Amino acid sequence: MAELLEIRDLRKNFGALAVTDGVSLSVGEGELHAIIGPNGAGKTTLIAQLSGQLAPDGGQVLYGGEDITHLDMAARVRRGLARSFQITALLPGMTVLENVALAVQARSGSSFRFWRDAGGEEITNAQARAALEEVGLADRAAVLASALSHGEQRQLELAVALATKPRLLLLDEPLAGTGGQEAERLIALMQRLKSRLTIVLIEHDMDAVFQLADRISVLVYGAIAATGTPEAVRADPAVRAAYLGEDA
Amino acid sequence: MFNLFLLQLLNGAQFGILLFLVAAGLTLVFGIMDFINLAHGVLYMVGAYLMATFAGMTGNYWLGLMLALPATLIFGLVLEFLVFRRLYDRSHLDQVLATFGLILMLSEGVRILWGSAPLNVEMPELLSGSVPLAGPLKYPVYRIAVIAAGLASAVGLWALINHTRAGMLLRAGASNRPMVAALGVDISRLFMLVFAGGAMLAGFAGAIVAPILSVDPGMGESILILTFVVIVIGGVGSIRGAFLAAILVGVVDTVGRTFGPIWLRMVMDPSAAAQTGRMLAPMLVYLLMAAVLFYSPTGLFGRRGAK
Amino acid sequence: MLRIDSLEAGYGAAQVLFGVNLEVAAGEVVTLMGRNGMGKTTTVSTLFGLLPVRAGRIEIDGRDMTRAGSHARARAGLGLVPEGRQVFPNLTVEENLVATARRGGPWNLGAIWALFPRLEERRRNMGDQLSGGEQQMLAVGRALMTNPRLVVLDEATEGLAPLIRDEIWSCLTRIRDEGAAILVIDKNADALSRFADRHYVLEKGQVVWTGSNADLLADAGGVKDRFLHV
Amino acid sequence: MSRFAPQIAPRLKAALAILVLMALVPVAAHAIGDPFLSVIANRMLVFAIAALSLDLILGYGAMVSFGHAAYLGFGAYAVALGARWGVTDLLAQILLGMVFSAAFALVTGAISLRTRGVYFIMITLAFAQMAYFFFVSQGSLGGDDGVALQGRSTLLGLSLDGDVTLYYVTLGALALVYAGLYRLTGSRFGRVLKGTRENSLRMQAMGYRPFPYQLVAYVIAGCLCSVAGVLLANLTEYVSPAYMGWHRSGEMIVMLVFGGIGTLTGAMAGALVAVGLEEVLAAFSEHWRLGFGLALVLVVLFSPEGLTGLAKRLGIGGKHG
Amino acid sequence: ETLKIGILTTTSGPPAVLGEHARDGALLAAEQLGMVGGMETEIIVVDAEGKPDVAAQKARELVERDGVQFVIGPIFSNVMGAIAGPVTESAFLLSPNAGPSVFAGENCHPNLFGVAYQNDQMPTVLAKHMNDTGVADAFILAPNYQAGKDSLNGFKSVFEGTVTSELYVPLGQLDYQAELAQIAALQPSAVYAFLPGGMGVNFVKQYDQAGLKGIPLLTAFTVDETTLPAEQDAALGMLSGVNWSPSLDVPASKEFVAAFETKYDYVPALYAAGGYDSMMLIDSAVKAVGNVTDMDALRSALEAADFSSVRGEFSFSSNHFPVQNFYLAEAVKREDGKYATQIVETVYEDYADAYVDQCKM
Ligand SMILES: Nc1ncnc2c1ncn2[C@@H]1O[C@H](COP(=O)(O)OP(=O)(O)OP(=O)(O)O)[C@@H](O)[C@H]1O
Ligand SMILES: Nc1ncnc2c1ncn2[C@@H]1O[C@H](COP(=O)(O)OP(=O)(O)OP(=O)(O)O)[C@@H](O)[C@H]1O
Ligand SMILES: [Mg+2]
Ligand SMILES: [Mg+2]
Repeated sequence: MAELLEIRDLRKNFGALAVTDGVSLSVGEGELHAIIGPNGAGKTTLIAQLSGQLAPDGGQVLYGGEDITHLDMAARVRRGLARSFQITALLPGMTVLENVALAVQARSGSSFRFWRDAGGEEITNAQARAALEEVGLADRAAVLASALSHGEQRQLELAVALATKPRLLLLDEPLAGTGGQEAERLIALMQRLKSRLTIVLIEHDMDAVFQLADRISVLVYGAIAATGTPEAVRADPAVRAAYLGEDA
Repeated sequence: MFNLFLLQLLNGAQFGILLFLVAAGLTLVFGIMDFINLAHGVLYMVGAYLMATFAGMTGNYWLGLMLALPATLIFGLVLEFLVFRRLYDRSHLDQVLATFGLILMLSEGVRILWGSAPLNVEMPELLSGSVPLAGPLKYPVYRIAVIAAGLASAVGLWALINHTRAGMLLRAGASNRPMVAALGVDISRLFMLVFAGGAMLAGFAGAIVAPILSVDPGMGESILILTFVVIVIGGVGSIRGAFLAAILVGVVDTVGRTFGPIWLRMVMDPSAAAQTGRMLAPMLVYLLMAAVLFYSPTGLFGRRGAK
Repeated sequence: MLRIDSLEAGYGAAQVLFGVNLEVAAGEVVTLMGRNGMGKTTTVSTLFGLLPVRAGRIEIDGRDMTRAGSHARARAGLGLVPEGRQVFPNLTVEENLVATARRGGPWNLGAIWALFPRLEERRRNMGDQLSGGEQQMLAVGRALMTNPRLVVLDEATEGLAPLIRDEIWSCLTRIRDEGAAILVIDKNADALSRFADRHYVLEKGQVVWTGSNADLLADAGGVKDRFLHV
Repeated sequence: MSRFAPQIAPRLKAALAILVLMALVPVAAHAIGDPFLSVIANRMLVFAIAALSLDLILGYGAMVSFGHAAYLGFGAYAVALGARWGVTDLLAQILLGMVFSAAFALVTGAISLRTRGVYFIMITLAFAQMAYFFFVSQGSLGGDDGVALQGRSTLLGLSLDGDVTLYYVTLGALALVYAGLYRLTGSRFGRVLKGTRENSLRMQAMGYRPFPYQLVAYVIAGCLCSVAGVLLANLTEYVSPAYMGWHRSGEMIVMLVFGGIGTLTGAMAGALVAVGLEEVLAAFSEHWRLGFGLALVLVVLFSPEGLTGLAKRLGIGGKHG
Repeated sequence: ETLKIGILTTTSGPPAVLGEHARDGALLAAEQLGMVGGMETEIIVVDAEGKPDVAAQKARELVERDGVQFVIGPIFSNVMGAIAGPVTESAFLLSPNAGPSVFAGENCHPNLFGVAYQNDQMPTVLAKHMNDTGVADAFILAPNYQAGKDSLNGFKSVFEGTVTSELYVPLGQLDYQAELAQIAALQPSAVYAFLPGGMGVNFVKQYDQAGLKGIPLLTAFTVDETTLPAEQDAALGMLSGVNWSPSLDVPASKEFVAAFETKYDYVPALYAAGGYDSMMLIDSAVKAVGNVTDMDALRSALEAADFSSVRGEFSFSSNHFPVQNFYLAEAVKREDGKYATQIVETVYEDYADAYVDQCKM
């Protein structure tokens, strides 16, 4: 398996707190790599550094062999690296379709077009609808994003990430706030996506993690405590004590 | 020369404290409650006019002050009841529009009631002397009282905001009012009281400066922008920031105005220096603000990610 | 202690609740279930006065609270862990906890620190400088600090690590044992069925099923399939 | 063609109705024997252009500029300087004004865009005040007193001395600006701008760099506002720094919010009504500010989206006002 | 045929007080006259709002729509620039206050009359007084705008002593501690200041409070009946240059002041006198001509200035700006407790401004 993402000794401090404390990790092309760990372990912060939202204090991020440590978010997205947010970040005053269409637009030609009606771009809209279809929000396309229920917003969050046509998808708790049927649907979606692209998945829903992940890394206090197959990680007593609890 | 420079530094600082005194009510309402109140200037003006009226009526400064303060408080309560409480949850722009409307109404109201000519407020006997200061310059005792009032409001506000539960609730309410209410706090009442308190502080400032500044229908507008500048340079929501910014503005304005032309003359010929100096002097405060925000986009002590 | 009667509410032109009936007795754990967008959060918001009641009635301890202000309802004994955390970003962790705290029960700072040691480590952090899960803990802690007699938790375990989630469940059991009532909304139906007394299922703004825990476990009427798809 | 066409059309219709109505003003004014009405209405049109330009950044880009009047001033001074340099053609002066404005907006915008929210409000104010004081200190341009123009500009040889001619030229400019902004806000660029208004972080995570879009919008808004300045100078035949003080910037925001931000028709209507209302009230009483202020307060309290909201409630202008 | 007169001054917003004086003065004259110029009279009062563009439009409205033959106004020189053009095209503009030098010089206009004074004259009055009393050195300051610069330049053109320091303060400045410190440090023989409106009030009060009254403060447009209600005792004894003061010993003036105070209950300042005289001037011209259509005749009649001015002797130079006496006035508290300026000395007699030669008309 060729490595698509390689993290070398990444470091980030907030004041005295080492949130990312020398993380090294590699994710192969096509792999679904889950990152789990206690709350506040630094998972989201790690994603933020991979996506370019935060600048690391030290270390390197390689993507497809290229050093992207100092690229900004937009440049990384253009290289096919997309993320979803744990704390929902949408465009509340725009419709669900527009939310996704904007993501499509970002990857299809220049946005410095001042005259033609963007709402009428059929190709863009079609791609956006396809992404909505995948997450199960197609019938909500014309609703304002702010009028979605929390769970629906979580679904939209994923649709937007998908619409940027990523090669590497960084998902920060995509299942949080969705339950029952919707959760199953999203798990099935990730199962399908697995064959098409590489995914780094942060999730506290252990059923989903063990079902989906090829490999799992456990992050504790900013450092990788264990990496391995789902079975190995589940069996690791340290992981059980620090994170899973007894009944997992 | 050096003595004069020190003296001007002091003058700048005292002007800064005076600015802070006027801005104090606004730090509460704008800085903490996150409400853009353009009408702060007219509240300040109303305070001064009430002071002029009551002091004139009673013939006594202190009695006038004792009457003017509750009067501005009541005025603040009435305004809050009629207008402001409907605006807390609205956008900044709605607040701008409404308070702009209030400026027009209140300043016209003041003109109708009191006329356009400036009014006088007699200084109290107790504070009217002056103390000798460097050389022939005497320093008015009243100004020392103004400085004391400014410092007192700074300390008082700082303690209120950072070290009382009311302060916490205010900050919490500014970011998410419904949530505070849902946790069992009558945030509307708190906001009402604090708003009225802010109005009273504005009125207090107006009443205090009335004996040294002109009480006229333009007094609120001329200082309005400066008070916002002070708060923004300091960083919205920071009392400490507002206080330091006020002093900074006072010093830069005063020292730049008096020494700018001299310094410019060192680098260019006198007539060009005079010309440039004259152009730059009124810009100083704005240059300062632009520079601060350039290097620190949320002011000196503003919170990262804050609005 | 709580009775909701034919409650109707909505946003702007859109009505969301169409006559919700719900009751919670003292010392009882009740769940509100339903798929995304069925009106669970809307019910909670209306209960707390964050949305106006369009029709129907809300009673707390037999007192009509339909038109009361949010704070009055909370003071009547309701505590809220809102959906989406909604911690105060510009307050420190500790300030978040004490700002709205009320005495008169077992919960104080020490008890919260004991429940969530992680929060104590971060006590000087601002609310928005917390991880998602830490914010969630803070939201739970903040509600507990008001020492409520009825705790309403809207997706309170979202984003929490399994261990912490278990902590919260056992904590809720403790609260219940101390005599408080609980109304809980959670995606984690299995955990709920472990300690809840009764359940309500919402579908399109109406209660379509209600029953005891035993009914749910026995899946009387195929609730899970029909309304929850689990 | 567009999915959103049915929603947008009523808004466009309302705008067309307004423009047609305004086109009839000189005719009506003549009919009722009060040709001066068109001079008053001309001022309304000028500020409608200014308000529209501000709406692009404020309404669509959430960049609340408290210094927009500076561009009104640049336009006006372009006329004064143009006339001095022998450039009397309106189009050339507009070009000149746009060059000044673009240069100023590019530099100050790039700096201002480092900040957000109220900080942005205040830094734009700072730059506009610097521009204001710059012109106040220019003795050769009359400084604070301003300069009277020798006459109005010409448009491709056509004299604009006639009030009605100038009126229709202004109306034409307004229509063009409206049409341009209408297309722009519906275009890809406009969508990105709106997206940045809603959530800049989200836009970055989609692959956009907000800065260039915001800056370009800022420059465009400045340039368009300078057109209003050029026309204002022609209308008053006088140019003064008073056109660019913070009061003016504030009034422009007020007009816009009064009409309802984020909809072009609202911006246009806001300026027209606000300027017209001032005119009417001032004719009644020297205390007109009382009434004007009251009108503003009432609109905010009872119609959250300004006139647009009012129109919506009365069922005019469709869902999106 | 009716006589139509527009009064266009800023009567709203913060700086309204000067405009109100001028307006009230003009209206008082009209009321006393009943029929101004012996004709049916219509007076239209409009507010310039202090905004040049608004004023320009209002001016055109007056002239083009209402068809006024005369406009009395404005107060502020930036408004003057905006309305001079539109008004003088077809009507006469009579300024009760503002008179920037360009309008007395190169931009003088046959239809424009500066009824009050030319701005630069006032500072020269004080400079001459200083020369006369042997003041060797003076500290001068003014706000940083056109009128301020003109004022200080006017002063310097006449003052024979040395100017120890020439300061420009930002317009609208509130606190003068820094300037007062410099004055105290330099100990000049006298101070000249031009600080109109609220600035003047602040400066005068603070000057007094800093204990600097030992150094004579001579001002123009800084201590007058519009600011004295606020300055009160702080200004007592301060000297200013005036072309008229309520104390002027001229019968017409005495009558005017008495009538004015009865009607409006405040002491008129020289702006009120300017407004009053403007109306009286119109009256005289229209009476002389007998109609309002013959512009040339009206112009000649205006130039003749054949009316009883509250200033006594009064005539126009060829540039339509006055030739009149200028006085030194002291701020006093009158017996009725009100504050006013009182003439102490005539500084110039029949003084014309310096721009006459530049005016070609
Ligand atoms: N602010 C809003 N404006 C308009 N409609 C809204 C708003 N919030 C929610 N809705 C709508 O109300 C309905 C119910 O939403 P609610 O949030 O109560 O659902 P929920 O049951 O809590 O769902 P979830 O499990 O996803 O949180 C949804 O259809 C949603 O689209
Ligand atoms: N801006 C900040 N300043 C200071 N500390 C911060 C800041 N942002 C995050 N932290 C701290 O860094 C730690 C890691 O946060 P992060 O969001 O990465 O955790 P996480 O692993 O994603 O947790 P969760 O599972 O709860 O989402 C937390 O303890 C948090 O309090
Ligand atoms: Mg996280
Ligand atoms: Mg919900």
